[in-house]
Amino acid sequence: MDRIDMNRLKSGEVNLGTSIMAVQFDKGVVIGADSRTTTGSYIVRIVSRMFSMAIVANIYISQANRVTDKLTHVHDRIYCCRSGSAADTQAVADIVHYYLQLYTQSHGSSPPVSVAAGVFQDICYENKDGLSAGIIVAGWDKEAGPSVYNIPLGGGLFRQPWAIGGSGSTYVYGYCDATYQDGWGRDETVNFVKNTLSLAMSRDGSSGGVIRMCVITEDGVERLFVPGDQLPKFWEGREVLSAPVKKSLALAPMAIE
Amino acid sequence: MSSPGFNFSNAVRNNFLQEKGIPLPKATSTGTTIVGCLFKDGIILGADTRATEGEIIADKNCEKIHYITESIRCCGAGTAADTEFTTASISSNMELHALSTGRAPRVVTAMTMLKQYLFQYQGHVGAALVLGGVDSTGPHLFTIHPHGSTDKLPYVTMGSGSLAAMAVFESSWKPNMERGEALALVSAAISAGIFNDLGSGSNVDACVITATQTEMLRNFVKPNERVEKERRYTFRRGTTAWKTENIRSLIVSEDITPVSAGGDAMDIS
Amino acid sequence: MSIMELNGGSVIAMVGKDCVAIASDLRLGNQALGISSSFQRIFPVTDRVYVGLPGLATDVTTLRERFRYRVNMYTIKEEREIEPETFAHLVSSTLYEHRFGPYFIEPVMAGLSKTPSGGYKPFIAATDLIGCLNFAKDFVVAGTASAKLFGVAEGLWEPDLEAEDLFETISQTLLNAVDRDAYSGWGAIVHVITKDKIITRTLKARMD
Amino acid sequence: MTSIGTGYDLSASTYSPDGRIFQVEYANKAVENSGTAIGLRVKDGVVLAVEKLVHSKLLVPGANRRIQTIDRHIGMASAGLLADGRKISQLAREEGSKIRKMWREPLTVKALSDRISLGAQAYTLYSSVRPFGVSTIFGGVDKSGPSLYIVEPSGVCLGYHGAAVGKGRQLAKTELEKLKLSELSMREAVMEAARIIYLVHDDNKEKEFELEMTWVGDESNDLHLPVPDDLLEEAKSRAKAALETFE
Amino acid sequence: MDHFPTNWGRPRNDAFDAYATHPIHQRPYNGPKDTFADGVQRTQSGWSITNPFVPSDLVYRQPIVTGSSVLAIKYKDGVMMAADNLASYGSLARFKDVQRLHQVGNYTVIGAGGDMSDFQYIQYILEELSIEEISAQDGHELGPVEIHEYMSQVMYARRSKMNPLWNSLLIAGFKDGKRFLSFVDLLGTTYTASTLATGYGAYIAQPLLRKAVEGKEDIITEEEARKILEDSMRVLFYRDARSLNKFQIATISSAGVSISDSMQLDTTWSFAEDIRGYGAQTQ
Amino acid sequence: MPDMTSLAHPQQRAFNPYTENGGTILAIAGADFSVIAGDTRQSEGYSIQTRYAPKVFRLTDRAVLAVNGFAADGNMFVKKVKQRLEWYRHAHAKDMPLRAIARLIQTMLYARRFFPYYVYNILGGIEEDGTGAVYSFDPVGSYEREACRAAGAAQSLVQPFLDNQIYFKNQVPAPGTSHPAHLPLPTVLSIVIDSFTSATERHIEVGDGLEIYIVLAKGRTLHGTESIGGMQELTTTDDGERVFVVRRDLKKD
Repeated sequence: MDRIDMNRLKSGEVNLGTSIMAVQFDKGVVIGADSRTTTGSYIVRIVSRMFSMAIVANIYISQANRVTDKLTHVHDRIYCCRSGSAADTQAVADIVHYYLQLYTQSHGSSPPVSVAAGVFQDICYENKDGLSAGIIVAGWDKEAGPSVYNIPLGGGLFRQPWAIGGSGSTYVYGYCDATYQDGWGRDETVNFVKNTLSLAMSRDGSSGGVIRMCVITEDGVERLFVPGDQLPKFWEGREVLSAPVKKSLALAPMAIE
Repeated sequence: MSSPGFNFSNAVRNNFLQEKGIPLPKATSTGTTIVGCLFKDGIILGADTRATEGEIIADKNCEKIHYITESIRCCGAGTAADTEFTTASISSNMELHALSTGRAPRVVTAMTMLKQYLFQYQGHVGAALVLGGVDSTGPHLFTIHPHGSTDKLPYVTMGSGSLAAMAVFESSWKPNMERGEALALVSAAISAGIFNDLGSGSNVDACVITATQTEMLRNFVKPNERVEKERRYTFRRGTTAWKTENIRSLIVSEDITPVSAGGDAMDIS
Repeated sequence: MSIMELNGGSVIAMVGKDCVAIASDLRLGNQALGISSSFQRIFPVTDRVYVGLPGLATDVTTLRERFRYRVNMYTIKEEREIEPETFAHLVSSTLYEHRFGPYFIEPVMAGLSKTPSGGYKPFIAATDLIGCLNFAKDFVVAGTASAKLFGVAEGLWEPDLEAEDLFETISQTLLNAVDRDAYSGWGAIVHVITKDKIITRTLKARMD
Repeated sequence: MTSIGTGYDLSASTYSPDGRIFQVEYANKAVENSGTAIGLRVKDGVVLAVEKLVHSKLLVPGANRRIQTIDRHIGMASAGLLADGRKISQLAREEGSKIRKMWREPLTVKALSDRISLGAQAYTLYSSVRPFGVSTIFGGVDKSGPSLYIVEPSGVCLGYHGAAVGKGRQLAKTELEKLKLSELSMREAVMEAARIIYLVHDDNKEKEFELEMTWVGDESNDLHLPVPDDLLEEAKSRAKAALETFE
Repeated sequence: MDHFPTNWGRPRNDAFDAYATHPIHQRPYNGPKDTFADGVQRTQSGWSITNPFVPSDLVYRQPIVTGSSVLAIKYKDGVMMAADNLASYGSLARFKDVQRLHQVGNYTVIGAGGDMSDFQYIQYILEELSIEEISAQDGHELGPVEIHEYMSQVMYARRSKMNPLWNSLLIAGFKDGKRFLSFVDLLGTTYTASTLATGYGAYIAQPLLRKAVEGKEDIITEEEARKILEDSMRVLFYRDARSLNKFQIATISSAGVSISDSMQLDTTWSFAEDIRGYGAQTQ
Repeated sequence: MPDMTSLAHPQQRAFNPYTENGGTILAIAGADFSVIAGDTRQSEGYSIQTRYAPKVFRLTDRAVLAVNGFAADGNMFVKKVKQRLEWYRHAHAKDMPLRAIARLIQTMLYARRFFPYYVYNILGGIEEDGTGAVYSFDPVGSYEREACRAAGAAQSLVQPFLDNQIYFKNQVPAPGTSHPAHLPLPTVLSIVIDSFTSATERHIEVGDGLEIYIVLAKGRTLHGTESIGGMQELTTTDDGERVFVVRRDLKKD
């Protein structure tokens, strides 16, 4: 039987149908995310008393939160962007946060980003059957400087100069490939993140709201915020295309056949 | 985290019955509108008071704002028993936590306990909560979903009437409201649930939490009192025919029967 | 078919003036087939507290014994009779313990609780099968005829009924509700609890 | 008539030895017996006008309309057998519906006239049917601007700047030829059309008539609509005045 | 009814496709499958892949390109309706310049949520109906009551053929001094009220509309009505994941029908700037 | 609200042409009158579609039909019944008698045996002999004449109450007396109102408004209920049966 085991599904779970992103530049990393959280809600009812048949679960997509902060602090200079199940990614981030505190206490120094990413990967990989989490870890450390790690569903670990994730990312791979260049400074990178996220949010129904960004450098973490009504604008379609075209009324001599 | 020690001894039998196609009966659910909102001096929580079993109203005036600590309260939606026992257990743990640390407990502590507890049960404990309170770090408001995810927001709603209530917040909420204004807004949000969502109904409960005191406004608004019936329905005594009767008296009557009467005294000589 | 309908049965409890009543039908069935017309599902807990256990018959017996054990342990430990409120919570937590493998019972409790001044106050409560308590001020119902009981009780119940009037109202409510329920009926029993006596009557009912 | 008694006029499927189809010519006779219908294709639209002869005073005014609407933007005036005209209009509307379904665009007057003429021509081929006893003027505004066509019983379909069919067509044509049609506005055309209908009406032979007039073009927002009452009245009174000076 | 149209007729769960990135018609089919299905030749309008005895159009028909909510209210002088310009393809915001309010005749506007191709078909049959009515030249004109009756019969007939038009429609009009507002959906269910909303709007906008309008239908002015709709559209944009901040408003009154140009609303996000994390996080 | 019970249940696949729109209806026959009532809420799932959608319809001056179940089927069915009655009037120049309407409804319902109208019908009115009558139908046309009947979402709440109050079920009459065969109109009206307020208390799909139709036999009066609030006469002829409607508010939560 290739029927999906319905009981394994976590129905009604809060989902971060998301656009998230992290890009490294010479002095640090810029991470960014939209703020939309959606959830499937259920209305259960008996279809028909007469036929006393199935109970139907109807689902509609609601926004559980329109101003979510998906940029999660796990250490002073290490943040993660979360996509997937809100419950799973929050639990994972909380555990990693705990481990990094432990690391700091026992080593007497801050953990490098690679360590944080490693802990994330470990949890995601070892529990791949139970978790639905796509996480981007980014930050700055003394050893490697800025770095970005991508941990997609399944728990692989990939270091990248730029990483995008979540449902909205599928719409902007082309834009990123065409736009990204090595050697950018802070401002160009921030712009790149802002534009990419804005494009993803405008096409993906599961992404939207505001853009939150963090610039993480050796000096600190700078929070940036783009309100939902000030997102960069791109082509957004014509006004409305259903108005009829007015014909011209030139009176040509009638064709005689 | 201590667990209430669930007992799975019936699980095998029940699974067997279920596999035979016999569905489990429905538990009481609070098809509910619950809300919370931040205002100038603290937090206001709100809830309707209807509990349903399917389409039947099981309880017309139940309480959905649960006690966590004196200055932290929690509204529950979802499976009624789960919200009841989850909040009770966390309330108990918060009390113990307060006793062992000797400090007034914080809202984030309750939030963390709740989310970790719910995450542990992977959504099977069906409690959707709005947690609010004021502690030494100020007022805090959270929602906690059954799977254990949390949100931190200045105004929140949950339950089947959450959309109706959220519409009210989204169109009228503003920062730093006065107490009266905020209470009116919470009551309007709950009313939107009561009158537009069939799973919610009856009265508005509210709870105002500030740094100095917690005010539980039980049945703050009662817009749905039943009108007087057109007729009286008492029956003439003797209307019901019965077959046997057994009356057990609970009065322990003691009849003291004097054993020795008058001068007929026992010979003790 | 729901598991509640395997053996059938319904219970109702009502509040009167300084009294409470609890009533149940007497049917034990195997789905549509009637097995017994004298199946007791209301049990005394203390002198003034009764509990009704509609639902799966095997769980009726199990839970009755479980409650008896727990109430006895309570009495021994505390050296006093359990109050109805306390008993309600005992029932509730016993059922919630089995949250992920429940007993198929929806208990109904009725009793008189002692007030500090030495008087008695009516108390009724019901829980669902996983122990969610419902304290009502008028009436509580459970079992296969619960919807019917709700409908009739909502129409017939009035506040401050004397014991004998309460008997009539609860009896009429129960009889008419179970007459429209295929899984309840076959006789009925009513207990009216007042401060000084318990009146138990078996009713003349339809036996079809 | 020369054909009478020769037997060549019994069927539409039979030619006479000199190459004529008498049934078609008889159909034209039916047209000639009818009140005049004219159409003017002008700068910004088309005006249709009909001299509707009233057979009986018992008829309700406005009854038995001879100008019909085919589509939002196309009207039709017929001269000849009234019922045949109705059949033509029914076919024309179906044609409009088919075109809309198939091409998702409104039909053009030319396409419509062509299709109707094919139908009319088909009715000149078989012994079992009789040719349509109507000449039809189709007028409307489409993507090529105002158009005006006549479909005759023979199936001939021709486009015109000014069209006239029915009893008074000769005089009407003469009058139409005097006009610079492509420079007229619709309002001017209404006046001219009314004047022509009043002019060609023969008071001596016919008793009553009603002037039926519709237009389609800029003035009517490209909809085929009756000429507004006030304008119609004005046109009538001016037509009557012109008639007096003409005589 | 499930008011979210892409869910109609389809088992949908985010865990099948956690990010809803597959176009809907390509999503994995989870039902039972006929072992020999792949070996059977099929034409496009042939038979079900899984059950050779069921015509495929009855099994797989479902909305693909969909519009979300339509809102409408009665006010003092007539009726007002609003809908955004978005047509979604699953979660993809695919077309952002679609008009979902359609004028029929001189007195009526019909607004549609659900499948846009079905809505275009509805526009086509209403065009046919209008032309038939015009051609009759009988002095009658189609008003909102007639359009509503026609649409309810069409929708009910199609559901009875098990081949519904996957829409929920609002019909608003003003004729002979009377306001009219009604709802028709894919099942042929109809109802009227002084405020109506389809799609997600039924859950989130309807409570606002009811509160603002119920009992005040004869007092609310055109400006107030516009404000009520705009406020509801703003909330809808905030909370509906398939909505767009670009919409049109149709006004139907004794002055006739007017459908506005697309417009945009101011939105508030400032309170979100200080929010950090989801729990204990503060930086 | 996430409801965990949905996990175990099958999800909707193919197009389902039915839904349920809540609400409840009832009818009671008196000696020379008939009362037919229904609430006016139309709902689906947890949403109120409208607070006023009539479920009770005047067919003729002596017949009133209440329909409940799937609203689209119900409205369409009433439309068709009305059409058939109109045709009958054209053919016979009189209104169809009540028992004939009842049989007609059966035929029309059974004609759709394999794609039924998902509606519960209750027909109330006055028979040709002047007595009040109530006919109740199942969705495929099985029917029966009764003295009272409730149907719809809250049927199980209302019907046993009516058994008790109209049929005096389980009530022993006082010695030397017997229960009346028919109740007077004022009593019936108050029982109807109480039935609906009770159902509103305990059933989420019942509420908003109440419409009570009263059909009176020829020459009968309203038995002192003329002054009842919100009453309106709907009779179209002046020498036969009379039809009245009473509208009341119910709770809106």
